[in-house]
Amino acid sequence: MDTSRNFWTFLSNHLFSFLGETAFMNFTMGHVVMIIIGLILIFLAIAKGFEPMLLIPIGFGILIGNIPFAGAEHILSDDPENLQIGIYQSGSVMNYLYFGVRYGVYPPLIFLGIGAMTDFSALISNPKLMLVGAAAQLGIFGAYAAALALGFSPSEAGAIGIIGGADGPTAIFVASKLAPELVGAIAVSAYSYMALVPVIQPPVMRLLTTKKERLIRMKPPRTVSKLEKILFPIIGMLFTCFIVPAAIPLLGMLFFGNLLKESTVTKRLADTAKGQMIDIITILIGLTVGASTQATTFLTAKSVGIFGLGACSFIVATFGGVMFVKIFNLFLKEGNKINPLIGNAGVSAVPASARVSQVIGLQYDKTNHLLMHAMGPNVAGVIGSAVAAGVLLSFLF
Amino acid sequence: MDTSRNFWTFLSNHLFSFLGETAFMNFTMGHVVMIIIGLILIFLAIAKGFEPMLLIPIGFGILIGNIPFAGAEHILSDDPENLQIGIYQSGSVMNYLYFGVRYGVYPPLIFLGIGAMTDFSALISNPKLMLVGAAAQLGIFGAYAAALALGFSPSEAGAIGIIGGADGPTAIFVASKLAPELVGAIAVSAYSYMALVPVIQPPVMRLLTTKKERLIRMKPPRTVSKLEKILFPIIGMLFTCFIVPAAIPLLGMLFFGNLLKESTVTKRLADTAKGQMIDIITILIGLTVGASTQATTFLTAKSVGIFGLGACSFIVATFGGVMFVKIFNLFLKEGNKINPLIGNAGVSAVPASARVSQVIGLQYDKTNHLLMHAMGPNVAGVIGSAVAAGVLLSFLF
Amino acid sequence: MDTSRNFWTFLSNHLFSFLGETAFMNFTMGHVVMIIIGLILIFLAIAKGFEPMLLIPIGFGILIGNIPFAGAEHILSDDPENLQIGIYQSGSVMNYLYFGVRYGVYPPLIFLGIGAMTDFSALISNPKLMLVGAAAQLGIFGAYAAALALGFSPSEAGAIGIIGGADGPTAIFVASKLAPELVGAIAVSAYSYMALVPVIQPPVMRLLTTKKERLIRMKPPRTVSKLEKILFPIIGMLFTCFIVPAAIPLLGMLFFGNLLKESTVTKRLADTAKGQMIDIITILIGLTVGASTQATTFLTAKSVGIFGLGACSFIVATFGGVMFVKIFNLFLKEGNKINPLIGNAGVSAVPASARVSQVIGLQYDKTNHLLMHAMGPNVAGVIGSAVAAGVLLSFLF
Amino acid sequence: MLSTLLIVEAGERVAGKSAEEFGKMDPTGIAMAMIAMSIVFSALIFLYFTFKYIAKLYNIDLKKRFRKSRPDIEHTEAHEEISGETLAAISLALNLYHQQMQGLEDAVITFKNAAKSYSPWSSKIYGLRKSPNN
Amino acid sequence: MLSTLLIVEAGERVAGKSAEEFGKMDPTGIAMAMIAMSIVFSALIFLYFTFKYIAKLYNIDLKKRFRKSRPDIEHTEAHEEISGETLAAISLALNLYHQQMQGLEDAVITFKNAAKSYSPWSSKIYGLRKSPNN
Amino acid sequence: MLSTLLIVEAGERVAGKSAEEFGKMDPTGIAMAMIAMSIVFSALIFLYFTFKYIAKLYNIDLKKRFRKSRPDIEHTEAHEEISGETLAAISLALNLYHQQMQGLEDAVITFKNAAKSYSPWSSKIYGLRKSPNN
Ligand code: NA
Ligand code: NA
Ligand code: NA
Repeated sequence: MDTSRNFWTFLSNHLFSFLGETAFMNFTMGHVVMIIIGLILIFLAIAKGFEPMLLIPIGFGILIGNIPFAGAEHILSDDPENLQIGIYQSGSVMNYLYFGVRYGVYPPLIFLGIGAMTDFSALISNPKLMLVGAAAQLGIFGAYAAALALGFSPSEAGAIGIIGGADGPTAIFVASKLAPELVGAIAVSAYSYMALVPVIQPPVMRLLTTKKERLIRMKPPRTVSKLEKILFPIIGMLFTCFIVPAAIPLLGMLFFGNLLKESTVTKRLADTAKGQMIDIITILIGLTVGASTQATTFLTAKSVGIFGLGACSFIVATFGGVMFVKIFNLFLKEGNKINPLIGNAGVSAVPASARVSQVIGLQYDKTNHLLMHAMGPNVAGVIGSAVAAGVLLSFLF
Repeated sequence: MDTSRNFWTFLSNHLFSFLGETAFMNFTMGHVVMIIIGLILIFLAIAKGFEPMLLIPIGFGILIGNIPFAGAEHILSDDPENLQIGIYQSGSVMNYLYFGVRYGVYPPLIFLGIGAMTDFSALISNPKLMLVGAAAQLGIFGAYAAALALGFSPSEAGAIGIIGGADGPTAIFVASKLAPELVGAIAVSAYSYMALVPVIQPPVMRLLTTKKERLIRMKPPRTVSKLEKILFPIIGMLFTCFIVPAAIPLLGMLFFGNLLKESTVTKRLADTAKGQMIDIITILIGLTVGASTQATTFLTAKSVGIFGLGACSFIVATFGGVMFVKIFNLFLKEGNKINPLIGNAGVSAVPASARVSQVIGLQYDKTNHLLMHAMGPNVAGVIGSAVAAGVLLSFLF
Repeated sequence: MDTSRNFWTFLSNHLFSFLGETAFMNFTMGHVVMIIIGLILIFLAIAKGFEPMLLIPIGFGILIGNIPFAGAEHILSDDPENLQIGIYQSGSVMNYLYFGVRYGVYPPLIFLGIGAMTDFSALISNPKLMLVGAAAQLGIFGAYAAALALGFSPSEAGAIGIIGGADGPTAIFVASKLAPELVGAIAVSAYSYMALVPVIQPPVMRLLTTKKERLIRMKPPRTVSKLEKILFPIIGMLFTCFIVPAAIPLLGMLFFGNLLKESTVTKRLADTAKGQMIDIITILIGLTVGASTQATTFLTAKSVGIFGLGACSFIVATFGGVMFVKIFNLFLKEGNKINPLIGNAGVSAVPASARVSQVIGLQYDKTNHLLMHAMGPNVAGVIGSAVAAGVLLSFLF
Repeated sequence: MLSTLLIVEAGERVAGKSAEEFGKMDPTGIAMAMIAMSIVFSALIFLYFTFKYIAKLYNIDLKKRFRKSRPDIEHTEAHEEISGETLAAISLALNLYHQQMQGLEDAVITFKNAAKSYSPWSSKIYGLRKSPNN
Repeated sequence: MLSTLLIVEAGERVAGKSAEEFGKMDPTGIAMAMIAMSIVFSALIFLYFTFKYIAKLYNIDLKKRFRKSRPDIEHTEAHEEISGETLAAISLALNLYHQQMQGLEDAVITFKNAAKSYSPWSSKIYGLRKSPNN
Repeated sequence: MLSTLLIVEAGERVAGKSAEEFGKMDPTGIAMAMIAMSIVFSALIFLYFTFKYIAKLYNIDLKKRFRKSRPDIEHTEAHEEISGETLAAISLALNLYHQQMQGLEDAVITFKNAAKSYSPWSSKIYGLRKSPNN
């Protein structure tokens, strides 16, 4: 009878202690906020079609990362209280998968796939558009300066600035080196604004251009030979990496992927790089970046600052691209002038910002197709922001 | 001449020492037994079509792991006698690949793929079938109690009990945490009995049901909307993980994969998750689990006990599922009653146990198709056993 | 004003220090040579179609590995000057990816894919051709002896000798164990000569054979049953690994892949193993092997020696294969004799050396198709060189 | 010297202690079974009620709103509205169809294996693509 | 005991020092912007001139040589010589076409999902292939 | 601080010692060649005899039993029973056929590359799916 009583005490004790360990007993307002953010991202992805390949993994990752279980603070490998569940707990699956984010392994592998799916023809046929891709990187350094002014440390400011490069993997790569604790906030911010490019850019473009400028017609791009396409990744890699060696991990992989594609003799490797390989990395990077936004580490004034700076960086980047075209046009002969409506495309949200150019262009002249021309600065922006990332790492890492 | 003599001595010495190191000179009865087991698994997979995706990698892994080379006991990384061949020798390829089993990394990745290939419609359309999936988990705790009675430690008993969950990856995941040295025996046992579901379940089902019960006709399931399918993984993950946070690695991945599928906007990610990604993990997990059954560590009384308990757990699980339906029916109105022949399907060997329901059902009424209804408890069992795994880990890890 | 002056000084100082860190300021003649070698490999792959799946990754890897950035010598993980760019700098992406080469993880995974794509029928139908595949391994030990004579240490000689096995992954595997610092040179040498098989072998074959021998007609191979094809990987693995356990990592994986293929019930696993899985590993192994040929470590007298020995090993291997057939023929009845023009095919550059047999055979008799017969020694050579690798590791590791 | 990941035998989590305690208090495993089964049930009952409720809610309210905003999806759903009996029948028909297809598929595979470029004659990825005289 | 990878908290690179110094000298970020933008521009100007030059060189010289040695490739290029205007038009046409295709594709997928062997009825890879009486 | 995998330079296996000893006793490499070649040969001779024997055994005994139990498989084999000469001829035919197919395949690929949804115009996976006014 005594034993039986002990048994029921034991039973209820354990049941209650289990209940005490459920997430219901441990959640805070912060977790609620984060879960709502995760749900919003998933909603935007499904209902609005915004960047679903990234917002769904990130959004669901946020949900997973914000299940508020007891003992999340026990993160060391030999801590007996470490239940190996949370992303910061060593020995947990999420922690193993997060390795690729924390140490910057995934972004270069994504660049490999991007290289294998990018066609640089538009850029090769009109290489001066490369400079527009350079100009749009002003957003990065604008955000860097603004972040310094807001009191972020130089390392953090560099990691935040890179949001202006409009490149998720680049942002994650730089942040993992300069400010690993901000990776989550920076990645979520970068992807959110990339999704909002069609909302952010048009007013800036209209503000900065005259009606006459918007009607500029550009020469059709010339045809690009196979040899040029093969030489581009080789020369592109050598030149950019000679100038900015710190960009090797990103640009080396980008141009390697592109050579796999353009050589045509390694088609099956290019297909895998831009297919299942990038898919696997996309799943893992999105999920773990999302899960790293644990309410306790994520919901800070810094995160709010990062979101504000992100918006600012995209506006400055658009400004930089459009204004550069206007100034550049002063030096170009009539007939060679560039329509400043493709300046925004230097913000390398491929192909979103190029589509914005096309849409705005058609609003003023229904026969003036800018898409083809805008692809040039668009892919140049990918190169430009990787170079900028290299510069930041050279000075700040 | 002296040198030449030395040379021949050296030659024969080395040749003999090499022969002494061959497997012929080191094998024991145990190795023979294990190799025969491996061959039987391969035979069953090819000739009988039993679970070939798993029995062939496991079977061939058993062969590889039981080549009895000399020096297998030198396992440390800085041991000069460590030839880096065996799965337990650090530095060997097999040891690197075994990492994913030993530290529970592979099972959640397999759950990701399973999520991406599972259709929860049957469950959503008739959610009360979820409870049948819960009831069948009785097998887990029945086997846990039996294992304790046989003298296994509580950790080991937990790892053995999970065989009753009828889920290979779950079993490997739990065993890797609670009793890593039993992973091989538990995995081989789990997969063997999953292959034998159509042999084990029918007699139990017939024994527990009356003829009248077997003829119960169930209402056709209603159609499920896309919105419900999208909400299911989101709500399912939040609710189950809030209650059992220790199940996050399994359930988080399962429902994440399912959202990738049901959102329809991330089709390419879902395709890779349920395609090449799960294939790669399946190859690696099967091969290394097989190879970990080295005769010296595998052929013990414990392994025999595990096999006995495995059979017992499947019988108890079937009992739990069928009896629960019978009791549940007492509370249901006429017309809403559940055919107890789908109770066995809570044993989540998908879709094997659901097929057993269909086959037995047809034996008593040739027009009573139970397959569709049985899929509900079947996929509920996947969720249920992951929840049970979480509970075991909460208490025993 | 003072501040402004400071500012400009700071600006120009940093710009100059940045310029000092560019590759333009750090490159040497060695880097130029290596970059030219990389470009030549890429050219051969694209323009001549030589081994593009390997020469393009290796060639581009050489380019990436020879961007001469400042600070490459800071390789430790806690060194603040370690910028995590170079392949030897811990923490860099390339260093993480290089792990699979440095510790021999990639080659067995490639063997898995090769097994899944190899058809051993030609060998099963005429098993005595297996001996030809054994004879061609003489090249390995010829090169070993020559390397010893040139002053290489026994470990290095073993790693160099394996070039004669004509198997890229085997060479990388053995070199990673015996002489990791030579992996790059050995891999580049192995793949280069494999590409040159059609140039190296014909003169040796013509020199060693008489006109009468070249006209020998062989019996058509018999049909092979499915059962034999299934038994081959199982028995093949058991026998070869029992004799040479050190070959388990390579032969275990090779025959495992083959069983996945021949069992036919695991078609989707075989498809992934020989598809996306081998593609991913091929991309990573090629790129990192290439990048490991940093001018400072690669351009040495040793590398030159390795290239010389590589050529020699292919000639000796061809000699071994052809001469063995000639001697073997002395013991064979008329009608069963082997055409010595398939002796070269023991050099397992599949299917290049078998094609050489076919081409040379047709030059002497336009109706004597040797391709089918040459595939036997060709795939036997894959097994033979893996066995030889095991022997080298047994004695030298 | 290249760097390497240090493989050690130390540093593992000290597990099993809570298991021992639990085992001492519950030597028969009955407490475990009772606690665990009630948790498993409560988790799934939770889900059961949610989806029971959602189904009702959805039929009343959300469905209409959803229909307005996303007519295309509703269109697809219309196609899906097939009775369960029919579905069961279809499922069996598909089952049979698969078995036939399997046969056909094998035949196709046989041909493909013979015809595709990645088998015997070019079975190793580092095979030459061209030989000089061929 | 099995071995394990030692997870430690030590051994990380001491970063951030150069960043601090840089920040001290350039508190506003203007120097960074000027240096960095000039580097970004010089890298891309470099590429710009190279490909401007290559295009000319190629038109004059390499193209002809290349044409001689690899007639097959040139043949392909001939097909590619379509004016940019046409390309832009085609690109839009393709865009529209995709939207239609997307619809078709969805239909096809729906059918495939129903028909292929790897969905509901065999959704788990370790599902049985055959049950004894079925 | 997050945890990290400790990268160290210690802990590597002390290799090369047995190699040195072996080299000392066999400075010319002749012993290695003799021992190793005899092992390589014995491994492959082993396989040779096994499959020579299996072929005979199979023709006499197993084949018939196998035929009874699995008629479907035998059926497939029946299709395979083509003489070696024919096979060689077919292999060459296939070789030629491939070269033609390669051409066709390239054409198909060219079209697909132009038409499929994952090329220039949506080349980055994080491209927008819809822009508001488009
Ligand atoms: Na960018
Ligand atoms: Na289960
Ligand atoms: Na070989």
